[in-house]
Formats: sequence, structure tokens, C-alpha cells
Amino acid sequence: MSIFNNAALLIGVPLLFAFSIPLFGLISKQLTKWVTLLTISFNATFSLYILLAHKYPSIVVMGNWLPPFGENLYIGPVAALLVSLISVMGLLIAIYNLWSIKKGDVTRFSVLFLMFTAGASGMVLTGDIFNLFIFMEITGISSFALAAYGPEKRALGGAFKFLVVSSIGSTLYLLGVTLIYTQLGTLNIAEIAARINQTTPGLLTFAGVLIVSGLAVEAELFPFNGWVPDTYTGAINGVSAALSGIGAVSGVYALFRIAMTVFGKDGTYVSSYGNLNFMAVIAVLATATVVIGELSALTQKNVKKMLAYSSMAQMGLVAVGLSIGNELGVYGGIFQLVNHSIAKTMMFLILGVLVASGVGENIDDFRGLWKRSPFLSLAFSVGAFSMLGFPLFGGFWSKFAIVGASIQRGGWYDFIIGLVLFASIVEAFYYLRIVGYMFSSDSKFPKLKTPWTPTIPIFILAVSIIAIGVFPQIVGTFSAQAASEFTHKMSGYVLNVIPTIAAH
Amino acid sequence: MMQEFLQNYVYLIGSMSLIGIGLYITLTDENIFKIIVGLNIIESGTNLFMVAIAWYPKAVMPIYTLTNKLSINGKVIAADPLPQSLVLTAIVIGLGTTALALTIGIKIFEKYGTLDVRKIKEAGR
Amino acid sequence: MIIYIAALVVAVVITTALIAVFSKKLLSSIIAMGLVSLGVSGLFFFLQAPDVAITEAAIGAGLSTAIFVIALKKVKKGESEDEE
Amino acid sequence: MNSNLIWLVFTPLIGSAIAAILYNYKFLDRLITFSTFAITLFLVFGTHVGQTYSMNLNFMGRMIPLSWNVTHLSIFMLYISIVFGTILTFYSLMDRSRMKGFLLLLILAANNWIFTTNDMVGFFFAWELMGWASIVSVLGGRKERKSRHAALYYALMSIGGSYSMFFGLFTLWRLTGSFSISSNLAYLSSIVGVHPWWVLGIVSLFFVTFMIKAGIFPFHTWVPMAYAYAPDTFTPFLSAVMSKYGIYGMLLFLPISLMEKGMPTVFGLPWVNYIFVWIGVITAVLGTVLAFFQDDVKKLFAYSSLSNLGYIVAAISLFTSVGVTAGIYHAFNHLLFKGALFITLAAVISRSGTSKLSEMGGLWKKMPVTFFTFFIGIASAAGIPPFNGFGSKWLIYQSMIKQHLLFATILLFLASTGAFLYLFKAFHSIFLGQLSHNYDNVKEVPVIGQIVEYLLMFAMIFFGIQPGYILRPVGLIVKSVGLNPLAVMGNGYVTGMFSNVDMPLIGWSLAISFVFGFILFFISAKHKYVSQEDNYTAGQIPQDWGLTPETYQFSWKFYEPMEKLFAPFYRIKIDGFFRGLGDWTRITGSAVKQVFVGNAQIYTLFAVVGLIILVIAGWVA
Amino acid sequence: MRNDTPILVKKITALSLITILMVGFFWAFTEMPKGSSVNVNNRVSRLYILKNVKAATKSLNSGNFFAKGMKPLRSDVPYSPITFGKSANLEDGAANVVTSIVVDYRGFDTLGEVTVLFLAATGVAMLFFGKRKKNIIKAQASLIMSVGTRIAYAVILLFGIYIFVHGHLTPGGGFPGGAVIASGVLGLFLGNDHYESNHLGLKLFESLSGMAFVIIGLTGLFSVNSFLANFLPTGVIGDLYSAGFIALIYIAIGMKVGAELSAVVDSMIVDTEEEWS
Repeated sequence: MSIFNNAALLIGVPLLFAFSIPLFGLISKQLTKWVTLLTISFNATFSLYILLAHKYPSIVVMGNWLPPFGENLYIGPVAALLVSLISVMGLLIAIYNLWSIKKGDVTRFSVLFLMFTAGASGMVLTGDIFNLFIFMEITGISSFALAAYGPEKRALGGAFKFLVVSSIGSTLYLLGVTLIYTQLGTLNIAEIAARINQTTPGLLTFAGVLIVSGLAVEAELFPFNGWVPDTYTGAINGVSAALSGIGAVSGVYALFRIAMTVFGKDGTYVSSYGNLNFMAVIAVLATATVVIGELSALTQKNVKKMLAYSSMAQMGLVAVGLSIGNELGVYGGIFQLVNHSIAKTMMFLILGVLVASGVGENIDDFRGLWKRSPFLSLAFSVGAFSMLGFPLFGGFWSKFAIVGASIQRGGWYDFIIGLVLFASIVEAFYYLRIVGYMFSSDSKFPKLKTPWTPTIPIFILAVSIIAIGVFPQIVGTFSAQAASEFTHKMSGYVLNVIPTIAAH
Repeated sequence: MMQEFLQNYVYLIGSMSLIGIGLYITLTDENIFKIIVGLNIIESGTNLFMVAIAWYPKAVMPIYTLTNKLSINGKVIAADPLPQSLVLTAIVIGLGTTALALTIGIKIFEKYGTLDVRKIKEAGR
Repeated sequence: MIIYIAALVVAVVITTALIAVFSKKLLSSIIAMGLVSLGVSGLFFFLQAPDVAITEAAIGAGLSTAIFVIALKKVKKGESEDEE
Repeated sequence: MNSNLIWLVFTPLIGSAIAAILYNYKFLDRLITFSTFAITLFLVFGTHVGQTYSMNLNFMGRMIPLSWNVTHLSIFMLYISIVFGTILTFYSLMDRSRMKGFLLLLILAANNWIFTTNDMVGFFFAWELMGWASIVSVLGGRKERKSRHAALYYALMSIGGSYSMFFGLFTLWRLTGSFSISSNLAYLSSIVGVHPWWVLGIVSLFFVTFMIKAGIFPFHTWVPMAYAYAPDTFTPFLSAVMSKYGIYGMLLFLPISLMEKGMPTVFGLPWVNYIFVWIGVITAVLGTVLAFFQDDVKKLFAYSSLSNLGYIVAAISLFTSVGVTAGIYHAFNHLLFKGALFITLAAVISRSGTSKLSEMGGLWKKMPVTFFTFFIGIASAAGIPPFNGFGSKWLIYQSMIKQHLLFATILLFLASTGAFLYLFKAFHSIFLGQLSHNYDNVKEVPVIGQIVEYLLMFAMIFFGIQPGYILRPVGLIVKSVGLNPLAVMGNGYVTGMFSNVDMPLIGWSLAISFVFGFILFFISAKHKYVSQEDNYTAGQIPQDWGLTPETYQFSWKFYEPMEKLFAPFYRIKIDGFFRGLGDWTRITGSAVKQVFVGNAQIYTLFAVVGLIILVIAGWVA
Repeated sequence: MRNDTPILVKKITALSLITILMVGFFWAFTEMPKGSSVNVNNRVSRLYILKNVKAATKSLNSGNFFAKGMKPLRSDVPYSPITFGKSANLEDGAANVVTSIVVDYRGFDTLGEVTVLFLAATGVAMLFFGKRKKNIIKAQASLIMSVGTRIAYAVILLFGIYIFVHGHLTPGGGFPGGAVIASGVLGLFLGNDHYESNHLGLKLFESLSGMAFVIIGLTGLFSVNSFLANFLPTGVIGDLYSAGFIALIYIAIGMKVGAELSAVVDSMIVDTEEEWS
């Protein structure tokens, strides 16, 4: 156990600035966006420092009460990678927001966006099962408000759907946590994880069902994901990008932290304690998500809605990879999570730029985009190809690993991956259709004038997709460490938090 | 006998009934505000549940005062303060969610002109 | 002995919640919801949780109901404006 | 210095990056494409058989060995594909069609990787790379809507194929724990006697991929669309080089002799091979029959490609020395003549602006060099002796007869006859007949194009009369897959099972008879050139006969009687199956979409129902 | 389930689903310790009540805590009995154990909780952003009412402050205190026609108190090397000036919650018109 208390700044600094942004807002509204940007860039720098200087695994003790007695943050490989991802995505979207958020209540939007990023980071970092709920609520409330932002009325409808489903989800989660507390008398993830087999199996199963259902709302698994299409479509594009690039990341992380570390039983393939194997349950849900998401996206004419459904399906793919439960599968899942986050964020940002410059959201409006804006259409294609898992783009490696892992596992996972691959063909159809529309030349509209501010994040994201595609070890080394953390519950997590806890 | 049954179950039955009733409102009533009322009742039920698991017969309140001893012979006799503190948090979070939900509800009414959840959707999908 | 009173309060709370379900008027179900919160906060006293009881009474029963009523007023006003 | 194998892959990738950056400067883009091809060709000169290289890829947190291994087959394939690519890119320097140079270079990288790699990770990577690069290349043909549809169709087939291989390679990995192609193949052939069905299953996963890429019978439906609507300068590459990847893959897997134990045989062939022979024959016949009636010239030659690949598959599936020799030899010949034909077509289409046979005609006077190239090309394709298509077809027949597959041989003969018909149709409709006034201003292709055409002409004649230059390396390949190579008597001889053919002799005799024929033709000629209007209707199109300017052409419905004859066969629509699958998916998609009704309450209900299902599952468990 | 499902079908479905869910819950209850079988001595709360977490940490570091098949021995941790008004320099000085958990042992949760409320208030204000029209409550406020609410406001404010200042001694604390203050503000709105709250003041209060909370936390980080750690002496349990930084934090929380909830009330009660010009 190494203690790295300064990492509390990852939460503290955004909070401090979030509280002070209203004061900056008194000076100038535009200043608040810069404050958000700088704060998130501090977070990004610090988390990248943690990641690259290999400051993990370490814990952050809150209030000088060592775990399992107080609260703590745990910075493992997964957390380090995902916090960096979340912060960098947040930074890039904040750069985009500099340009896109001009009207309305800019100050409060900045606060909410900053806290959305910080809340997602907190969700990833925290080592306390109730603290996870708090951060879930921080992320949740800020995303409801962000999703409702904007002049269009569909934003409100989407936000309301998100709010209702998510409230039910968090209630279920809270009930599950309480049930576990009644028997174990602790809320620390590491201690619960080590002692989970001391609970009675019926209660464990029920609590697990409640917790998994509650977290599946955030992780966008069917049937808990009804809110996804409407919310993503309703929100302004920057927010949709943040929801899929940041919110979904933390949601899926929380789900698998609970399913694999808390309920998990170590083995060649991680399974879970209790009567029900939650990994298998999640695998089934995730497969349903992939298939339903891709099929629903197939006939969409609205590109934004298509991206929303696709985002859902991609989260399903991530969950499929993680739920296989061996190192290769988790590797693929985490890798896919990174790829999806990058690509989907980029595509939503591109859509935002296009919509702002007068191109519609319908697929017909994408005709001849290549002639009108070569950079944006090329970047969009890069994102689409990464989604489809074409080589030289990031998505190839993750899909490769996920398919490899599930075939390695065999059994009914062969069937699952068959369905997933079928869904991928469907996905290929609708993405390549957009690409085909973009590269046709029958557009009579003039060339687009792309503002340079939002092109910075898009350019960075596109380049990083190709960079990951060519040098997969950029992400691969970290996601391999993450895989070993997820699949080795005791040595990867519990013993790093509470070193003196005995093995089973 | 009756007393023991009540001690064991009455709060749990109460909280579960509240959760069930809240869920029922949420699932059946089409009015947005009514749905939020349902969510709030679910919230209350959850809170009651969490406090109920912290309590046992003859527990004292977890506050040191001149007359209130929390432990006798190394055995704690106070109600569990931890779930209570969690509930404190949950109540405040519930208020935040309610306020935001109501705001979104009002805004929906302003823009869609209705409070019926069935009508809050886009034409094409 | 106190548990019987508590059982009575639980019964009252459930009845109030059922009123919230079945009342046709929105305002009365909001009031019923406030009463549910109040009853629950009373139960918190029985459960030896004065902190929670105070908080629930102030926030759950008081402020949250007030916000509800304000919101309802706003919507009602909108409705009447529409009628005009 | 084995690392040049890596540079075979990286040079095109770097070139591709540069070309992509310079995409807006058309000529520079093409120039870089061409020079990269040329540099790669020089790199191939430095490659020799037996060269190996390996490096570790840090993947999945462990080291995945990537290995390269140059075999006889791979070096042969490398040479022919890169030489052809160089010629094609040289031609495309003057071309104005919308071929994307950087994509072609990506395909080149994939090409080099596929042919040299010895591990399935690299193979799959390169295969997918080639797949998407070619899909995007097909976009942006002259007819945009159609090329988009074609690309989508091709993409779905191709990606489906890739996923099939995905399954196969990971299944192998699960069994052996290794990605190496050679050791996996050795493993497969070691267990083929014990678990023949297992091996069959795994191999068929791979074969589906290869068949899709080569466009073999049940999966041929994408071929005509993609070939026809791809950019004109990309089609030659698609047809000549890219269809050979499938053949290469099949040749990799065929040596797993399914014949050994446990499998029933038909005509001395393992029944799987027998089925493949028939699949090849069906493809050949089908391609021919469908090619008759195409009005789009690129579609016509696409079906012709299909037919030729059918020949190749039929021959290599026999897996006898003659069969494999014939198959590889025909693969080379097909590459050469079909490449030449598609290049000339690109020239014709770029000049005339149409690909409809019924709109062309009489172009030979305007484009004589193109005309002669095309002439020699179709002569080769039809298998007329001095040119290069003859020897391989002859060997294919021999190999079929050797296995006593008489009926199949007869069908192949018929297909060859049919090939004469459609090739003549194309030849006549494009170059002979009367010149339309639309084409009065048509000029011959520029000098670069003419150089290429002369080169191709020379190659077709040279390899026709000197087949030994090809048969020797092919013999080495045959030897390396474990069969007895055919003896090569000399450069001019095609050595068959029953007799040898002295190609120069045939060539000279035919040339002499041609010369006599021409002399007679010119001496006795009483011919007169007339313009299109100078005929019995005097340029007036008789409306009351129901004729339109379009139908008032000699090449309109060229083989109408025969079309009626074959009409019943057209009802069998193979791509109906795939389209039905697509429709079904779309209908399911719109049905599934109804799940998301857009009502918060119902979404909550979903969540609760999901929760309850899980609760019940927990209860039951 | 479709959008236009008849209400009766919906009700029956919902009822049956909820019945199944409740049955599931009761099934879980059978295995849950409840009523007289609840044993706080098994739970981590025992350490919080007896304020011997430091001793437990010592035991943890020596490896005794998780001995015996990993069952933590929470009742074996040594403790010294706490007497109200006498015990001094405890690891946590609050007499109200709930407060000590909320602010000290699990102070990070509370920071998050404050943030949630802050975000909710921000969200409400953001959605109601626009040109302000007027107070929607058109009370024909009499003079008595208007004056009365003002006086009541002063009293309520004082009461709220009392609640949160004594949070570590008596039931209550920052959250109910803040809510009480907000209800005073609500009374002002109801009792006075065209009441305008001081937005700048609210904003300043909100921001500064929130920042104060974080800064107290950061002070802990830089002085005691742990975020939100208590860096002040704890004093005698039961004194007003005890419990170290708990009182400070609760004051910050109380002010913040009061300001936030007032802001929520303010933004909900005042009509606005959206501007997306």
C-alpha cells in the first residue's frame, strides 16, 4: 500500500473552482469557460502524470482515516487510465465548448460541465461503495441539467427520461448497498470484496441484482437503457459527446468494478459469488444491447440518433469484452472503451460543427460533404472506421482482442460473439452508408467555413485514433495492466488497499 | 410474539410498501409531476429502509449527552449511526433531484404544453 | 409498547401514500407526499435517528413540498394563461 | 538484411501517408503512388525465397510474434502483383478518374504483407486493411449512386468474410495457442485423420473468406457490381490482383490433404475437393452465361473474371501437379490479359465517356493502339494459341480429363465457347461497326497510355510464346507444396500430361496463316467505308418500327435469341438470398426500433421488468 | 408495452410487477439481520461510536484486525470509555456521532453531497435562465404579513444558524439548518409582493462557503497530509468549542445549503423568459 494523498487534488481542485466559477461569472461569462478549461487541463496533466510516471497502485486517504475505516480513493491501473481518458476527453470537449457555448447561461453550464468531468473521475477513483453513489449522483445531476440545456425542446424530453430512469437506478443501487451493509457492516469496496463470501447467498444474489441493475442504467445496458437514444439526440452535441465519451466510461467502470472486484471470484475466467453469475448475466444483457442497438440504428435517417444507438451498442460491446472475464477479454473491453470514447466524442463534435455551420442532421445532408469540408468528413470516416474495427485505426485491436477472448473462452460465448459480429456487419452497413454519402459529389452547396477552435479537438482525436491504430501499445500497455487488475481481485485491488487482509 | 414480529418487520414492511407505492405511481400515472411525486415516495421508502436496518429494540440515539451512554460493558447500545448519516446524504440528494426534475417538468410544460409523458417525444424516430 | 405506536404511524403513512396514488387532484397528492415525508420523519424519531428526522422534516416534508407547490403554481398559471 | 521484408510493408504505408497529404494535388498524388510502387518493386528484387523475419508486437500485454516467411508462391505472387501495379499506376499518371492513390498504396502494403506473412495476426490485419481500402476505393466511380451501392454490397460481403476468418483464426489459436500459419497448418494436417470434421469446419471458415474475396460461386454476387462501378483505373487492380488473394489463401490451405484418412472419395478425389471442383465449374459456366447479355462493358468483363476464377478454382481444387500448375499459370495469365483488357477499357471509357456497349462502336480507327491491345487481350482470354491464355486453359482441360471428370470438362469447354461469344460481342460493339458521330473527336490515349498498352501487348505475346519463363517458377511452387512439378522442356514449351506444345511453332504457323489471310483479304477486298447515316434508312430512324436512337444500334441486344434460350436460368437469383437477408435485417431493425417508444414511463417499466427478470433468475438459480 | 397502452393494462402490469418485486424483497429480508438481531458491534459504526478508529488502524497495521478467517474483530479493538463533558482530545470530538461520521469520518461524502445540491441549484438556475419577469405568487400581502415575515425571517435565520453551529452537539447540522434558512427566505417571498432576493449576496455566500469547505479540506491536505483531515484540536466532548474543524465545516455547509436552497426557491418562484438570441 502506497499512499499518494496529493491525488485528492484531482477531486479537490475541480470542486474548488466549480464553487468559485459563479464569482468568475460576475467578471465575465466567457472567462468561466476558460476557468473550466484550465481546471480540467490541470486534471488532465495531473492524471497523465500519474499514469505515465507510474504512480499507481496507490491509495488516497481521506480525512486521515485509513481504509477500511474511512473513505479512500484507489488509483489502480484502471483508474489511472480511465481518469486520464476522462480528463483528456473533458479537456477536448471544453475546448470545443469555448466555441460552441455562446448563448444561454454560460457560467452555470461551465460549472456543470466541470463537475460532470470531476464527478466521472470521482466515480472511477473512489474506493467506497457509497461514495460511488455520491459521485454517480454528481455525474447524474450534472448530466441531467446539461442534457436539458439548449434551445430545442427535445433536450428537455431527453433529460427527463434520463432523470426518471436514472433515479430508479440509483435507488436500486442504494438498496443493494444497504443490503450488503446489513451483513458485512462496512462500505469499503476492498473489505466487501475480500469478505463477500461471508454473506448469505440469497441476500448476496438479491443485493447483486439490485446493484447491477442500478449500475446498468449508467452503463447503458438493455433493458435499462431506454433513455439513451432520446437523451443523446436531445442534448446539444457537445453534451452528447461528453455523455458518450465521459459518462458512459464511468458507468461501465462502476458496473464492472462491482461485478468483478466486489462480487467476483478469481479464476481463469472471473465469475461471481452468489447463486447467479453476474458476469454471465451482464454478458447476456450486453449482447442484447449490441444487437438491439445496432439493429435500431440500421434504419435511422437521423445521423445523431444513429450515433446515439451506435453508442449504446458500442457500450454493449465493451461490456461483452469485459464480461468474458479473462485478461484478454478485459484488455479488449478496456481498449474498446478507450477507442469508443475517443471516436464517439469526435463524431459528436464533428456533428456539432456541421450542424452549427448549417448542415442538417439527416443523412441526406451528408451528401457531398467531402467536397464541402474535406477535413471534417475525413475525420468522421476515421471515427467510423475505428468503430468498425478496421486496421490502422484504434478499433481494430480492441475488437480483435474481444473476439479472440470470447472464442478462447468458447462454449456459449461463441454464440454471443457470433451475434456481436452479425451486429457489427449491420453497423458496417450504416456507417459505410454515411461514408458513401459523404464521398459522393452531388452536392450543390458551397464549401463550409470551419472555425478553427473546434477543429483542434477533432484533429487531436482523429490523429490519436490513427496513432493508436498504428501503435496499439500506446493504450495497450495500460489496458493490459488494467486487465490484470480486474481479473485478479485480491492482488490487483484488495491487497493494495488493505495490505493486511488475509487471503481467502 | 406480536411485538417481536412488529419489531422485526414493521419498518421493513412500511418502507417496502412506500417503495412499491411510489413505483406504482411512477409506472402508471402519466402526469410528470405525479411521476416525480412517485420518485419522492420511493426516496422516502428507501430512507426509511436504511434507517430501519440501523435500529434494533432498546437502541438509544447515537448522541453523547450527559445521560445518554452509548456503550455498556464494551457493548454498543446505540442505533447504528452510519446508515443515518448516509440517509442524511440521500435526503439532500433527493431534494436536488426533485428540484431539478420539477424544473425540467416546468420547462417541458412551457415548451410542449403538456404534462403527459406520452406526448413528450419526437415525431420521427 | 412504542412499537405499536410505530406500527400505527406506519399504517398512517401507507394510507397517506395510497391517498397520493389515488387522489385525482395533483395538489392533494403533493400534500399527501408531504405528509408521507412527515410521517417518515416521525418514524425516524422512533428509530432513534433525530438527526435524520430533523433533516427529513425540514427538507423532505417542508422544502420539497414547498418547491412542488411552487412548481404546480407555475404550471397552473401556464394552464390558465393558455385558457385565456 | 532480412528487414527489407518489413520495408515491403512500411514503404507503401509511408507512401500512402504522403499521398494522402498531397491528395489535393492530383498529379503529385499519382506520381507518389507510381514511385512507391516502383520502389517496392526494387525492394522485391532484393527478396529471395527462404527469407524470414520476425518481430514481437506488444499486444494484449504479451508479445505476439509477427513473422514473415518468403516462399516460392509468395515471391511469385509478389512479382506479378507489384509489376502489374507499377504498370497500372504508370498508366494512371495520365488518368483523370477518381482513383485514390493512397488507398491503392494501402492495398499494396496489405498485398505485400498477405503474401509474405507467416502469422495469422498479420494476415488478418492485412486482409482487413486490404478490405476496407478496396471498399473505399470502389466508392467514387463514375456513377456515384451505383458505386455507393456496389461498395456497400462489397463491404458487407467482405466484412462478413473477414469475420468468418476471424472466427477461424481464433479457433485455431484456441486449439494450438499459436498464431503461426505454418505451424497451424501442420497441426491441422496432423489431426486431419483423427478429427476430419473439425478440420473441415475450421478450414471452411477460412475458405468462405477466400471465396468471397475471389468471388466464387455462392458469394459471387458482389463481383459484377463492384467491378463495374469502381473507378475505371481501379477495376484492373481489383480484377487482376485482388481476386488472386483468395486464390493465394486457398493454395495455403489446400495442402492439408483431406484425402489421407477417413474421408470418402469421389473419382479419386476427396469429396470436399470434388465439391470445390464443381463450385469452380459452376462459377465458370455462370460467369460465362451471365456475361453474354451485359450491356455494360465493365460488367461483362467482371463476369468474365468470375468465369476465369472458376477455372482457376476448379484446377487447383484437384490438387494434382497438373491442376495446381494449371491453376497458378492461369492465375498469372488472367492477371495479365484481364489487366490489359480493363486498362484498355479504362482508356476507352475515359475517351468515350460511356461504358454502354450499345452506345459505342467503330472506335478502332480513332484508337488503334488501344484496339490492338484489346484485340490481343480478348484473343488471350479466349485462349487462342499464340497468346498467353491458351497454355493454361489447355493444361486445365488436361488436368480435368486426367481425373476423369468428363462432364465437368465438357461444361468448361462450353464455358470457353461462351467466352468466345461474349468477347466477340465486346470486341465488335466497341471497336468494329460504325462510328457514332458522338465520337468524331475522340483521340487516342496519351503517350503514357500508349507505352503501357504496347508493353502489355508485348507481354501477352511474349508470355504466350515463351511460357517457360512462367512455368519454371510455377514448377518451383508446385514442388514447394509437395507435388511433382511438371517438367519444363524449354522456354517455348508447355508440358502437358499427354503431349507438349511448342508455342513458338504454333505462333509462327498462325502468324504465317494470318499474313496469308490478310493478303487475300486486301487483294480481294471490294469493301467500302460508309458512315453511320449512309444506309438503307438514310440516317432516319424509323419511329414507327418502335426504334429509338438507343436501340438503333447493331450492338443493341446482341444475342437476343440466346437470351431467350437462357431465360429460365435468370430466374435463379443467388443474390436474392443475400438481398433477402438484408431486407430481413432491415425489417427486424425497424421492428426492434419500436422498443424505444420515447416514453419515460415505459423506459422505467423496462428497467423494472429487467430487474424482475434478474430477480427471478436469482431465485431460480 | 406501447405508448398507447390502455391505463388498466398498465395498472395491472405494474401491480403484478411490483408484487413480484416485493416478494423478492421479502425473500431477501429473511436473510437480513433485522430487529433484535441487528448487531452494531459487527459493523464499522462501533468504531465510530466508541471513537477508536485510530486504535483499530493500529490493530489493522499489525495484522490482528482481520485475523480469524478474515472476520474483523471490531469488538476486540481497545477503547477508552467516553464520558460526556470529560473526555478530552478524542480522535473526533463531536458528541453527535452522526455528525462526526458525516463531517469527519465520511467527510468526503458530505463534500460530494454539498456538490450535488450545488449542482442541482445550478441546474435549476441554468434552466430558468433568462429575462426575469416577476414573482408568480401574487399574494395580496398585508402590512402585518409583510412585516411579520421579515421579523420571522430574522428569527428563523437565527434558529438556522443555531442548528448548524450546534451540529456537533445536538441533532441537526448544516443541512437542516440551511433548509430552515431557506424556508425563511420562502416566507419572505410569500409574504412580500415583488420581493427581490439579493442575488449577488446569495452567489457570494454560495461560492465562498463552498470554497471554504474545499479550502478547509485542502488545508488538511497540506497540514496533516490528508484531504479533509482534522487539523484542529478536538477539545472536550460536549463543549461548543470542540470537535475541531467539524463546527467550521458545518457552518460552511449551513451557509452554503441555506444560500443554495434560497437560490433554488428564488429561481423557481420567479418567472423568466428564455433568451437564445
